[in-house]
Amino acid sequence: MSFLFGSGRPQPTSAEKIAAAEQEYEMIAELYNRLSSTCSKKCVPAEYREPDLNKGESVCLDRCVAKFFDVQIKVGEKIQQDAASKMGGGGF
Amino acid sequence: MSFLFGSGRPQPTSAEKIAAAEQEYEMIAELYNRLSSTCSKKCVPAEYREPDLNKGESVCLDRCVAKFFDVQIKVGEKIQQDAASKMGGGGF
Amino acid sequence: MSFLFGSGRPQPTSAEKIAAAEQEYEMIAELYNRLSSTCSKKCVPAEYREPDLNKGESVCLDRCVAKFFDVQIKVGEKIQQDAASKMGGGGF
Amino acid sequence: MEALNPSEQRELQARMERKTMKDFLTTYSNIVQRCFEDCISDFSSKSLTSREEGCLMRCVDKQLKTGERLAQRFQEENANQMAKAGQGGFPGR
Amino acid sequence: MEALNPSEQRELQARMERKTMKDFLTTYSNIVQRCFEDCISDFSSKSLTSREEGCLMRCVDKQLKTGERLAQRFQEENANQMAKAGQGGFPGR
Amino acid sequence: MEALNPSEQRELQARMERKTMKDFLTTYSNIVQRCFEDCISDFSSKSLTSREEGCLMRCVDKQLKTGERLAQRFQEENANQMAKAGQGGFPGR
Repeated sequence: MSFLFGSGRPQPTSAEKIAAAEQEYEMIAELYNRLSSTCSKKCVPAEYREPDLNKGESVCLDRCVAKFFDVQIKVGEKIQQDAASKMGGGGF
Repeated sequence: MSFLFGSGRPQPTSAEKIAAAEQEYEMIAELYNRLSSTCSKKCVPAEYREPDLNKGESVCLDRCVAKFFDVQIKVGEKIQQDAASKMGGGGF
Repeated sequence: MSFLFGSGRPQPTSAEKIAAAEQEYEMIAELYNRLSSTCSKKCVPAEYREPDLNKGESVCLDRCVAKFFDVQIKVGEKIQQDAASKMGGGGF
Repeated sequence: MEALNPSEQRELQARMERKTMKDFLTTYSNIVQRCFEDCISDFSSKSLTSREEGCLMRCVDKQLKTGERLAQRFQEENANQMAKAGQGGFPGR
Repeated sequence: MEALNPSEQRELQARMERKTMKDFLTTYSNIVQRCFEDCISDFSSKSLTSREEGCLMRCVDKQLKTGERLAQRFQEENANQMAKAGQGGFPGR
Repeated sequence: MEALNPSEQRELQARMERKTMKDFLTTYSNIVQRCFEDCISDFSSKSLTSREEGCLMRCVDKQLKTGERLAQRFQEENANQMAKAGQGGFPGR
């Protein structure tokens, strides 16, 4: 977001750079944790007749991951659009 | 809780004062997060026929917030009473 | 895990020792929190006809704690075995 | 609580900003998770069906509006409690 | 684990106190949330009905007693495990 | 993002290691909780029945395999997104 501050902005300190990298990691970890709990609930039923994932469960997990990324992106786009139309348009 | 320490207590350090303010914020954030997830589950059903909150959902959310604060206070009072009667009374 | 580093390893710093003790505490707190939410859901039904735990609920809680520790240990052993067989055996 | 001096306020401010950023990300993740759970149930293909996509957009709208309404009521109620606490005392504080 | 010297123990103590405070708040919030979910379901008015209030008080009592019982059993089991670990070894440590 | 110099990388590395340890513990706790919830329902005795123990072992296996599969697909999808973001732009970043 450096465009918000223009070129006169001082260099980020070490602490700021590390915090930014950490936050990047946390965003990805958060995404993975949510996806993981949601997809395992959607695709792996609570009966455990066999220790292996069967074909149906495996394919369901693969598709669930793809869909979760899709949803995450679509929701992000929608939230940004809504925020932009609120700031620019002045309502109605 | 300064009465616990009497007037001879040294001034709190900067770190202590900031930690106290942070904790105040965290308590309120925690309250909001719990209320938010509980009330949205109670009042907003999982079908999405329309993008807007209808009248019934809106009113339900308003009342849910009021009730959640009420419950939070009543539970707090009850826990304090129980703790006080345990300390003072000695039970049997 | 000091065997991984051999005897030439320098003494741990204060910060490292405190972090290790803190992590020990966090592991136990995490175990308690999980057990607590799981056992209270399994043993205490959502109707509150009386303020006291009845005999059945009390006994259920006791057994649930014992079983949760058991499960925690069994799962830990299984994960370690699986990890060991993967590292050592080379599959099949 | 003791008043903070300017440098303490700046430090608090900086910490709050990091928390606000984190709170925003949590809100975003909550909406993603809730709307995924409520709208997505067809795993016969890896692309979203148009039915799912419609549900998703309405869900996001509704969750955002729910959040706004809850935040507004919350602030009002919290201000009320603070005012009462000035006179009486708020349990848990 | 290496033994801590007195100044390290003080630092650990201070951190533990903050955690204990946080744990207490989490317990309190858990009870509020669980009892709200289990007892409150009438949103035809913004005040608690007497039925809800009765349910709430019994729920708080029961959750507190549940917590006490769990904590006691937990400590006993944990002490048992520690004792065994001294001889045998506790997986996950 | 700005590049990190070697000492900044070491600091980041150290923090990541602590997080990785914490993430591992969370994964372990998630498996314990999920498999307990799904497999244990008989509280007529304090020892695990053989039926429960069988369920538990299969559940752990299945959850581990689920985690491996999810992690693999996640990395692939994430790499895809990163590649696209290089050209177009990834919302939320």
